Amino acid sequence: MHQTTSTASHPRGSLELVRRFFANVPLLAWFCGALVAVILERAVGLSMAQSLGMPRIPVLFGFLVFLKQPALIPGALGYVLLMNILPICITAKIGAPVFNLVSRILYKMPLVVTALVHLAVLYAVFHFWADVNAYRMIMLKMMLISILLTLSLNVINGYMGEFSCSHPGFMALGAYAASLFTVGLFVNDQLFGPAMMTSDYAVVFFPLGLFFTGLVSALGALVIAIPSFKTRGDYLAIISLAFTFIIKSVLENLEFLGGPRGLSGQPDWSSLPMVFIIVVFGVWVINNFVTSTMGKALNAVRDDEIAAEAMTVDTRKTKIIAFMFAAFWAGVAGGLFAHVLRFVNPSTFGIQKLAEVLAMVYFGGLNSVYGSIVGAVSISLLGEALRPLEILKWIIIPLLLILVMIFRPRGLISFKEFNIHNLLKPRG
Amino acid sequence: MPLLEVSNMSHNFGGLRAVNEYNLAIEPGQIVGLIGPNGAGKTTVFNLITGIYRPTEGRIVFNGQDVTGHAPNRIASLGLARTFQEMRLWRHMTVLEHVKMACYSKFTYGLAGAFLQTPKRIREEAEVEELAFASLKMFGVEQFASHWPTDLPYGAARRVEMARAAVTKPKLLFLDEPTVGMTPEEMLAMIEVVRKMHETLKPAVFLIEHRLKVVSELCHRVQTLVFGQVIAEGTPEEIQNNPKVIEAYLGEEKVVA
Amino acid sequence: MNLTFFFQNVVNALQWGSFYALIALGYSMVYSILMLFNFAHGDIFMVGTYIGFVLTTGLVALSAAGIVVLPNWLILVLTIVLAMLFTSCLGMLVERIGYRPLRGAPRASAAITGLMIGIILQTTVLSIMGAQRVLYPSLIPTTAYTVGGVSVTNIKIMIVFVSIALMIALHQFVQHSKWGMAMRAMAYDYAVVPLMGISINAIAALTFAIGSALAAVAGIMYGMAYPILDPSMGILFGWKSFVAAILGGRGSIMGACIAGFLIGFIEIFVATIFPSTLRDLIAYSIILFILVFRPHGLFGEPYSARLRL
Amino acid sequence: MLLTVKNLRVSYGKIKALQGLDFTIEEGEIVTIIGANGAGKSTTLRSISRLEEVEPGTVMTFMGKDMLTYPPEKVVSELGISHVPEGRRLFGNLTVLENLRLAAFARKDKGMVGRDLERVFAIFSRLNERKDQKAGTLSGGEQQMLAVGRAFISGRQLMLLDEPSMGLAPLLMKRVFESLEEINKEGTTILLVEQNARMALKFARRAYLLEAGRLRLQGFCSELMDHPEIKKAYLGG
Amino acid sequence: GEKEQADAPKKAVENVIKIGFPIPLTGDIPDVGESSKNAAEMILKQVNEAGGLEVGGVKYKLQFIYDDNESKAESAVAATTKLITVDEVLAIIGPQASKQAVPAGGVADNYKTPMISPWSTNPNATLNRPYVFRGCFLDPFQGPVAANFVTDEFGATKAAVLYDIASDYPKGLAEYFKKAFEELHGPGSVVAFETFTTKDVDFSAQLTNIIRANPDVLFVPQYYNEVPLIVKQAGALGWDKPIMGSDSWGSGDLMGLCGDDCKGHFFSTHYAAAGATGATKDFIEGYQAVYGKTPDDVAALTWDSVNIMLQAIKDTGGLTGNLANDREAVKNALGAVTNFDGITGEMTFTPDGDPIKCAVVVKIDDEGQFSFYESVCP
Ligand SMILES: Nc1ncnc2c1ncn2[C@@H]1O[C@H](COP(=O)(O)OP(=O)(O)OP(=O)(O)O)[C@@H](O)[C@H]1O
Ligand SMILES: Nc1ncnc2c1ncn2[C@@H]1O[C@H](COP(=O)(O)OP(=O)(O)OP(=O)(O)O)[C@@H](O)[C@H]1O
Ligand SMILES: [Mg+2]
Ligand SMILES: [Mg+2]
Repeated sequence: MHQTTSTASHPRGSLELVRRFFANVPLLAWFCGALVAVILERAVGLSMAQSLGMPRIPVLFGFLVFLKQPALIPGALGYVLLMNILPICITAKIGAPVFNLVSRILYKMPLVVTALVHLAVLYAVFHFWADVNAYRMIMLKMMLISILLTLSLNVINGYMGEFSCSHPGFMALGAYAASLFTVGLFVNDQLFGPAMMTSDYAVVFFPLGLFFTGLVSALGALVIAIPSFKTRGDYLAIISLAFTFIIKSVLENLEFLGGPRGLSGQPDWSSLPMVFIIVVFGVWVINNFVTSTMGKALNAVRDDEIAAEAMTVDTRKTKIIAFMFAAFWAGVAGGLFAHVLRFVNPSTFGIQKLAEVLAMVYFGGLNSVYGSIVGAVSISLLGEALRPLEILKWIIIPLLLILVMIFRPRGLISFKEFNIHNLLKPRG
Repeated sequence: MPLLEVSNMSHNFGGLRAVNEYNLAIEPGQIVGLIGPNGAGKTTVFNLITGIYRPTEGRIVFNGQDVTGHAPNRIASLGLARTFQEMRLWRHMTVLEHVKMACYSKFTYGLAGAFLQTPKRIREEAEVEELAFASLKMFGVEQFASHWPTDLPYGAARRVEMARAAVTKPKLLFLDEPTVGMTPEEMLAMIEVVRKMHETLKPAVFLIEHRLKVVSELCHRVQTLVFGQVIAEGTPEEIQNNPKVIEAYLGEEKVVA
Repeated sequence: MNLTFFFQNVVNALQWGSFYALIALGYSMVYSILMLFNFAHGDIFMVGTYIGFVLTTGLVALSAAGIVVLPNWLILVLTIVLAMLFTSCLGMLVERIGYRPLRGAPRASAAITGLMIGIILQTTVLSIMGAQRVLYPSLIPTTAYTVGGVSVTNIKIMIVFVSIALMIALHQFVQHSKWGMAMRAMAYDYAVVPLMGISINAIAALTFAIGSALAAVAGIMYGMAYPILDPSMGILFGWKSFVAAILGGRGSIMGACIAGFLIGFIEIFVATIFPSTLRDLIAYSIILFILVFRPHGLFGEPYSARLRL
Repeated sequence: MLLTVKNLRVSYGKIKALQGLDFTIEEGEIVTIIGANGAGKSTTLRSISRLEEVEPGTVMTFMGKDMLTYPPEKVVSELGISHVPEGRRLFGNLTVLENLRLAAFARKDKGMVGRDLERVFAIFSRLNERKDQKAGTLSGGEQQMLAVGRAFISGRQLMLLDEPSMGLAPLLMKRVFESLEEINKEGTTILLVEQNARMALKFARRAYLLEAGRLRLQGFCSELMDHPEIKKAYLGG
Repeated sequence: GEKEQADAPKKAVENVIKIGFPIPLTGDIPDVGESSKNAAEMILKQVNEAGGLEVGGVKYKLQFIYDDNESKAESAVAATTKLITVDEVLAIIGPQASKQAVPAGGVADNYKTPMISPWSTNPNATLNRPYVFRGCFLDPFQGPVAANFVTDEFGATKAAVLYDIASDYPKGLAEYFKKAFEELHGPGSVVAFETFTTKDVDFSAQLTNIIRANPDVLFVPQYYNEVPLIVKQAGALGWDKPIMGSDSWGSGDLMGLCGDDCKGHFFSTHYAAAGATGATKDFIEGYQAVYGKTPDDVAALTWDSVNIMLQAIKDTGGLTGNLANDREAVKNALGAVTNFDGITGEMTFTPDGDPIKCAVVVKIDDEGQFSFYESVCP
């Protein structure tokens, strides 16, 4: 017993050293460091890659290279070190005093301003990173969308503690509703005829459309919310599973939506800024909700419904709001998803999708906004990075998840609140 | 007019008549005790009045309003708070959040406030937080505000439960065996806590206890329930000397402490 | 609807439902005792089928080569016994590796683990057997009998009979044997089971062994009725038996079995009466409605946990 | 010595619940461990039942056998140590009778089980009336009787009782203690954990006082009863 | 060896043609991916062993990059994007199933990269996408072929159809068959139009309905792995009339899975394996020799699609090394291919990128061989 603790303390010790070394680095510095790194990559990435023996910039932090061309591993590692890790760390550490100063000034301003500045830098990082390659772009969009999806499922499965299997259904509702809106109104298309409106104002219409899309999903959520008054747990899981299958079957039967063939021809409106803004807004709203007492009522209902009722919590209202709210964002995510793929069909929204979101939620951590972000990002990155392994990937990812479940049954980062103030504050 | 009036309430579990023709009237500010052997139906009476079970027969009027068969949260928002025999704290909420949660019906910021950081929400959350702290202080557990209930000592957890019930300044407070599992010392402290709370907030209290010491120290009036039926009602002294009570509950020799 | 046609569909539904019932039995066994969603069950069933396939093919080949000449019925019996054995070992292994470390964890975590174990099993079979389908060798020649216009095969009769017999046997076991009693106790509160002198690990392993052995039987029956196997065939059955086990009611083995048959009947009759495109839509709507109006399943007990005393 | 415990240490993560207890129990004795909430009383019982992993250095022998080599179920079935856990922990989905039957799961002497069942029903006649009711729907007091009855059947060498008086009405409490006395007379050694120190001290022969995971006092009950510290903190003045 | 490898890519950069295959190696239809890969690997080996592909007098080594699309639309999009923008392939072969081919086609068209989906029948895959082609004939052609055949051959006036509603290909084909048959015999002549869902294994309810409707023939446009179950179950329920299938029956595995039950039935397809001659025969034999089984329709169509793509590359007359120009040239060359002589028939692309090719009707004879019965050309 003593031995294990002493061996375990060694890596923790060095990690602790690293942590302490960077203790005075505020978030802004990290973001700016990343910005420097991506800009540097744009400027000299290609020549750097070539001088390290690679034909082009490694897109996924070298992962694809590691798995496909072992001979290039040293090059890829060197690239990641020189182009990603070092610029970030050096900028962050050296610039820390300056960034702390800026942070301090920002911190005195209203939170909105501070947050917007950080987000703007973050967006710039994303933009430059993804701009290098279209593959990065599509991955990034998918990743952002899965954050929204995961977080919305976490509202039900984590915060309210139900095992809901209805998310593919909500997502399908959103994906189809949004497609119907854009394809029907803005696109010349065989199914719905010529465009009724011009797409000049996509920036306005698309978010608006997504809002209605979300409402459609939210209405669909009533099918599950109402039975949830009387039943919980396993039975509700089945009700929600049935919901998913019903939605899928309805879509297969609706000829005017393309039936099993699906619907294509969505305009290319899920641009990076659009996805970024909507996802950030969604995360902000969900975070607001779960930190309010009204949102905490979900936890109360989960942990002890009787006690919640006895403490004046309106459990029915709480459940309805939770389901509709989660469905709303799942629907929005579905709408974005449909416009990234520019194609939807019913079989996308089946058991496989369910397993995927469930994995993201439980991997990342229940009852935690952080957790959902970590879960969505790591599972989608892993899924993409391990693609070259083909079948082996489907052993590695499940094994990883099993290990996480065994050692952290509630996920990597569970029951941890997202504290914006703490995050944005200067550190020295 | 009594604050709470229960008339002819009965309840069956399947074939078992757990509560039979039960009557009760509590005046504002009064402390009423309910004693009786295990399985007499005391907790069931609580659950019936607070709306967790719906009575098979009978009528419950609280604060002039018929609440028979109403949902628990509606009854609670009218000003009836309670604690539970086995503590029912929420596992993954901090102590402060527990107490804030009990003010759920006080929030008026609506969905807009829940989703967006409206000024109204920020103000209301802050107000309630203050209330919550005050309540925690009254029960002497404010130092645990950011703890999770699983980290609390037993006595503190019981007090948190009471702080949670009392934060809304209820008109009527139900306490189900507040001193169960306590050492005599802790029990005495608890009696003081309840007394102090009663002096400040002046709620009516309805209290289940097995410890006669608690009952006789606190209660103005005591009911004895046996097999779902009230067999005696009166002041603590009367009850302790009532032969029926002695036979069914106390045992032949008097147990005082 | 004319009568022959109706009875033909009843026969069809009985056979189809008996698979749901059989697989739901094994699922429900684990589910109602360890209270965990064993999402790997469908894939254990799949592995059971493949084990049956390998055994039968092997034994038939041995026979054909004249090394050990066995009559077909003996091959069948041997296959069943050995497949049950191997599959229950697999089940116990899954329990040991995937679920035992998660005993104290939330049930949903175990569900995720199950899901992942399922994927691993599937991937493993896929990489061993290859992507192409395999044909389950037929040991008993299918004979079709026609009774009053209704066509029944010997295999159908056998399957229905086996599943009903297993259901009764299992129900008796769980309700009346001391092992069954221990299992039910474990379902309620596993942590104090050792205080009764009962080993938790033994009961959990036994539960998985029985559940998986049932899956093997189901797999072999399946192979005989629908002889084309592919590694992903377990998914659908896994989820359907999940539905059946819960529709039947928490903790009710009988309920799971009956719900399995019910789902079979719903699917067959919906496909018969309505345009078959609407089958899933209507079938799942019916299931949804049943659960809305019987929130605790067909035979489940209402939440007694509503009030802890 | 029936049970000898030396240097018992248990911790939950960082919390050191027990920090080196030494105590003994003689055959046929009634011994009680008293102490405030969270002192570690339940933990002590749980480690005797092997439900809690003890830290290295702990020695526990029962009738000369090293207990640490036994898994929890064998402690019951082979050593005959039964345990009435805190909070009763009945199998709520089983009937009263099934709960009792289950307690006999690993017993070798099947013939005697019937007699013991009758004995339980004789001691707690209330249980006899509710034989086929699900244990989960019994009232608190009824549940406590069943829990004691269950332990009575599962092991008869040493019975560990964790706060049997919790939530019991005075009359019933007396009834339960009377029956425990009877059980003890029939040869079962009893280790009782109680918060109700007055009751416990009256009932037991010897007592240990536990405070924050350490033994504070020990001795015969008759002496401890007059100990000023105990009087003040545990007997209510 | 390591040093060589590290140097290799640089030197070879000019002399390699890369083609990307976003195919389903895991997920719902791994067998489809496997067949595609098998066929592609055969070509790769052949061409590279012969020193490479000669384009405009220069020999190019072929490099095929397979990326798993997991049978998911979103993965197909990601994989195709990766192949085009990261691996910088010249052209794409795949994805196979429509639910991946439709969105992936969008990507290919966006990046102006020629793509052939060997197996997708959904019109949307190629519609208004000049860079996207397909290798198989479309439902509007095959449906009437089957309808005409059953009318002429069996004198059928009433037909039944059983198909998978959740799958693109069977559904389209079933509908076109129905349309064609009802044009011939009047509305209502398709007396039973029954469906099931992907992965179903029990068809007894549908077959009972079909048998009750008493049609003359049953049309089953399903995959070879579902056909045996359907045929066997139909037999057990007393069906003894002919069953007509589609090109998706055409796999060597069919008989292995179906045994005697499938003998005597017919299906329309691209080529008849029994008695095949020339290139077709070579392909079948070569495939059998390497993989130990007869190729299925996916393999055959992939084979043709790759070859037609290589043909188009050759037809460009020379690659410039500028990827965008080369892709454009290949696309133009693909559109200009006429009467390409593939093993699945002669192919010419319509302006939409769909092939015009002939179909054959094959009978499964008593030896279990797919023997030529008749040929139908558009
Ligand atoms: N949900 C239920 N279903 C069936 N019977 C129940 C249920 N809840 C309680 N009972 C029965 O009703 C009777 C009264 O129980 P109750 O919990 O009200 O007793 P109590 O007076 O609070 O006892 P204690 O002091 O032991 O807590 C008991 O006999 C109990 O078995
Ligand atoms: N499962 C556990 N995890 C973490 N800490 C625990 C656990 N169980 C007990 N503890 C801690 O160990 C200490 C001793 O607990 P124990 O339950 O043995 O006390 P006790 O004397 O029986 O108290 P009570 O009178 O409340 O039953 C306490 O501080 C408690 O918080
Ligand atoms: Mg009670
Ligand atoms: Mg204790």
